[in-house]
This record gives sequence, structure tokens and C-alpha cells, in this order.
Amino acid sequence: MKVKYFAWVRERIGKSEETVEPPANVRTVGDLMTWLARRGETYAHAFEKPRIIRAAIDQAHVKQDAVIAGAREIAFFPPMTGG
Amino acid sequence: MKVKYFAWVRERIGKSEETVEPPANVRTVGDLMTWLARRGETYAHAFEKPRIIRAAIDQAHVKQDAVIAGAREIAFFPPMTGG
Amino acid sequence: MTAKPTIRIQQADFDIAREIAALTNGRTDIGAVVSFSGICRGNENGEDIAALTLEHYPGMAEAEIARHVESAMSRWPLSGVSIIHRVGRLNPGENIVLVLTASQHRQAAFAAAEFLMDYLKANAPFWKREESAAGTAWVDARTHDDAAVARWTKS
Amino acid sequence: MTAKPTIRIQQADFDIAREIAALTNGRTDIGAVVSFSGICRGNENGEDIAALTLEHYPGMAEAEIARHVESAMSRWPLSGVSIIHRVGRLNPGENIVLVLTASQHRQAAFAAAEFLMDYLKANAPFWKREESAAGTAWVDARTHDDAAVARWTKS
Repeated sequence: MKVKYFAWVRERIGKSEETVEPPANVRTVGDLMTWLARRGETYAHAFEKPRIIRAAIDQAHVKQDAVIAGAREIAFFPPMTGG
Repeated sequence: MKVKYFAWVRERIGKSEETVEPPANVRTVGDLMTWLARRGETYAHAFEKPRIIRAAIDQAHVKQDAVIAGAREIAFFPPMTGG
Repeated sequence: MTAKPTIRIQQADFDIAREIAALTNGRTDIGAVVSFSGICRGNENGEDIAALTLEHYPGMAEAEIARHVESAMSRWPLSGVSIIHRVGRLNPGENIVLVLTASQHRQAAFAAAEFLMDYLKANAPFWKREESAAGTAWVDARTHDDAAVARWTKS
Repeated sequence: MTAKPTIRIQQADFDIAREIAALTNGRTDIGAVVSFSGICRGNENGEDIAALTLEHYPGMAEAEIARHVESAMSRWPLSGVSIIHRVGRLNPGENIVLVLTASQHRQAAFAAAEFLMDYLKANAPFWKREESAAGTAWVDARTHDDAAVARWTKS
């Protein structure tokens, strides 16, 4: 599945998107953040406070317990500051 | 004192302003309407429902019991419909 | 910083972009500008309107608007306010009134613009006369305009 | 009649007068147009801001805005809505966002514009980064923006 990062999540990880293949036990958005955080220092930094990170599955806001099965695109970003 | 009329009050009376000298027993805005209403048919028509007529003394909204002594300009008009 | 309010009563149309520019140009302390334009509708309660004629009480109209602008400025932290009210004969689709409010933050700009429109409708000495196929008739004041004003005295 | 909403995300500035004209020209059923412009301030919490850079999530940003516009149209009788959100680097005094709402009556136009701004602030995937003498920093979300959204779910 494709994973996208925005704002300081993107800056900390150092890339704006990538394709990942998490194992089957990574079921939810929260699981995916925990799994991504173990990919290295930059990821650990980006996800050090997972509760403040927002997520979207296929461009719709979701909570951290949302199931990721079937998702084409999952995005992680800080709280929004538009408008 | 000068009296001004606006909108359908003006149209019914047939003039936009005039100078009047009511007797001393005409103390309030309400008294003045009653007194004006006796000046003729057009006035009687304009003031036939005095409770819906609004008034201003020297360009400030007043109630019908406002005292007219000292007023330079008194205006009568229907409820406002601007904006 | 609060700029001196602009209050104009005129027959001519207004240019919203120019009025906003006059309020904001050269300033970097304004975060929000709200504009309200009231427009002459071509149909009222199912009846086609050919034109609207607006009459006002010169002198008092400007004074009432200025009084309400001062009141808005004392309630909300506003950077500037402009109000332009047209008078004379207006066709459907033409502008009637413009209220512009500027502030650092959006809530103040929105609240002040609504407050000013509610007060203008209920208290500013303007009167509308409609022309339709049935002839000309003075527009009746709507009781819900008085209700709209009443909500500002509760807060 | 409700015109198809205009939703644009662009680097270029917008022209409020042109956007209002696009919404109202040739129509005589609109009685009220409310515009909200959000502007880049030169000072935030006492610190001078040199510029703001806006990042967005292409695709989702447009979809979120469209979803909120639909929601506004189902809540209020709107004649039209236009929303333009700029992205990229903006200097103090420059426009950031435009929300335009048109309706027969002013209450609907005001309420819908406020609703749309509250939702844009809290839910549309845009992020601001500020440049100041201290360097660059991502703007923190403000908790009162979430509170502003919450009021619309009570009514």
C-alpha cells in the first residue's frame, strides 16, 4: 500500500510518500504507525507522539483504530492548520 | 419647529417637511401626531394608525411619550426597511 | 489599530474589491475580512419586481449607521469597518448595501458584520418601495428583523 | 436554484469582485452575498512573520472542501458557494483563502460562510509553516478551532 506524509511528519521522515508491505498482524492505523516507527530513527522521531498524528485512508479522515485492510493510500499528518 | 415626513407618511400628507407651531398642550410626540391628524384629510390618513408610526427628535429615534419641548426637528415615518 | 470607519450613502454602485483594498492596503495586522452585499431581488413572495426605490433620512441615516459602527467597535476588536448604502431607483440584481468588517480573527469580523446588518435593517432610516405589475407599494417591515436585533442584547 | 460550487486550490491570488460576479451575474434570485477572506498576518503572538508557506494534500483537500460545501448546501438554502484556497509561499498582507456564499436571505449566507470557515480550519488538509527571525516552524493547531466546529453539531 502507498503511504503519504505531510508537513512535519514528511519533514522528519524525509520523504513524502513510499510503498510499504506491512505484515498481516498490522491491522489498524495505530498498528501501522507503531510498525513504521520501527523502520529507523527518522520514523521514530516522526511517530514519537502517535496520539497527535492524524490519518486518512483513501483521502478520508479516520481514527487510529480504523482497519487498513483494502486501503490503497494511507496518509499521516499533523493536525490541520489551513483556512 | 420643523416636521419631516418620510416614505408613505410623506406620500399621504403630500409634503416632505413643514414648519408647525403646536399649542402648549401638545407635549409629546404622541400628542403631536394627534394634533397633526386634525389638520386635514391627508394628515388624518397618514396618522390613522399612530401606533405603527415611528418618530425621531433631532435625528434620534424616540418613543411616542417623548417630550417635544426644545426639539428643532421632529420626523415621522413608517418602520424602516433598509439594508 | 482601528482605521476611521467609512460610511457613505450614495446613488452610485460600489466596488467591493476597491473598498476591501482601501481597508486593508499597506496593513499586515488584518487576518480576516468579511463582506456582506445586499442585492435587489427580482421576485418577492412570488411577485416579479421591476425595480426598488430607496428613500432615506439624510443626516439621521449617517448618524444611525455611525452609532452602530461605534457600538460594533466597542464589542469586537475590529481593524476597520466600511458601510455603503445606496439610495434611489435600483433594478433587480443591483447592489443595495455593503458592510465590510476587518479584524485580526475571523470570529470578530463575522459577528460584527452580522450585528451591523441586523441593526441597519431594523434601525437605519431607509425605506424601500417596490414596483411590480400591480403598481408601486412600500415594503412592509418584517417582524423577524426585530427578532434578529434582539439576539444581540442578550449576550 | 443552486449553481455548481466553485472549489479551487491554487498558488495564484484571487479577485473577490470577479468571483462574486461569477456567482451572481445574470441572476436576480440572490439577495445576499457573504465573502470571507483570510489574510496572512505579519505578526503572530508578538513575533514578526516574514512569510507563510502552505502545503496541502492534493485530492483529499478538494474532496474535503466539496464534502463540507455539500453539507452547507443541505443545511441552508444557498444559491451558490465558491471556495478558493491558496498554497505555496505567501507574504504578509496576501490573501490565503476565500469563502463566498450566496442566498436569498442574509442569515443563510452568513451562517454557511462561518460554518465553512470553521470546518476548513479544522478538517481541510492544509498545513502552514511560518518563517520568522527565529527560523521556520510549523504552525500549531489551535484548540479553539475544534471548539468552533463543535458548535455546529449541537444545532
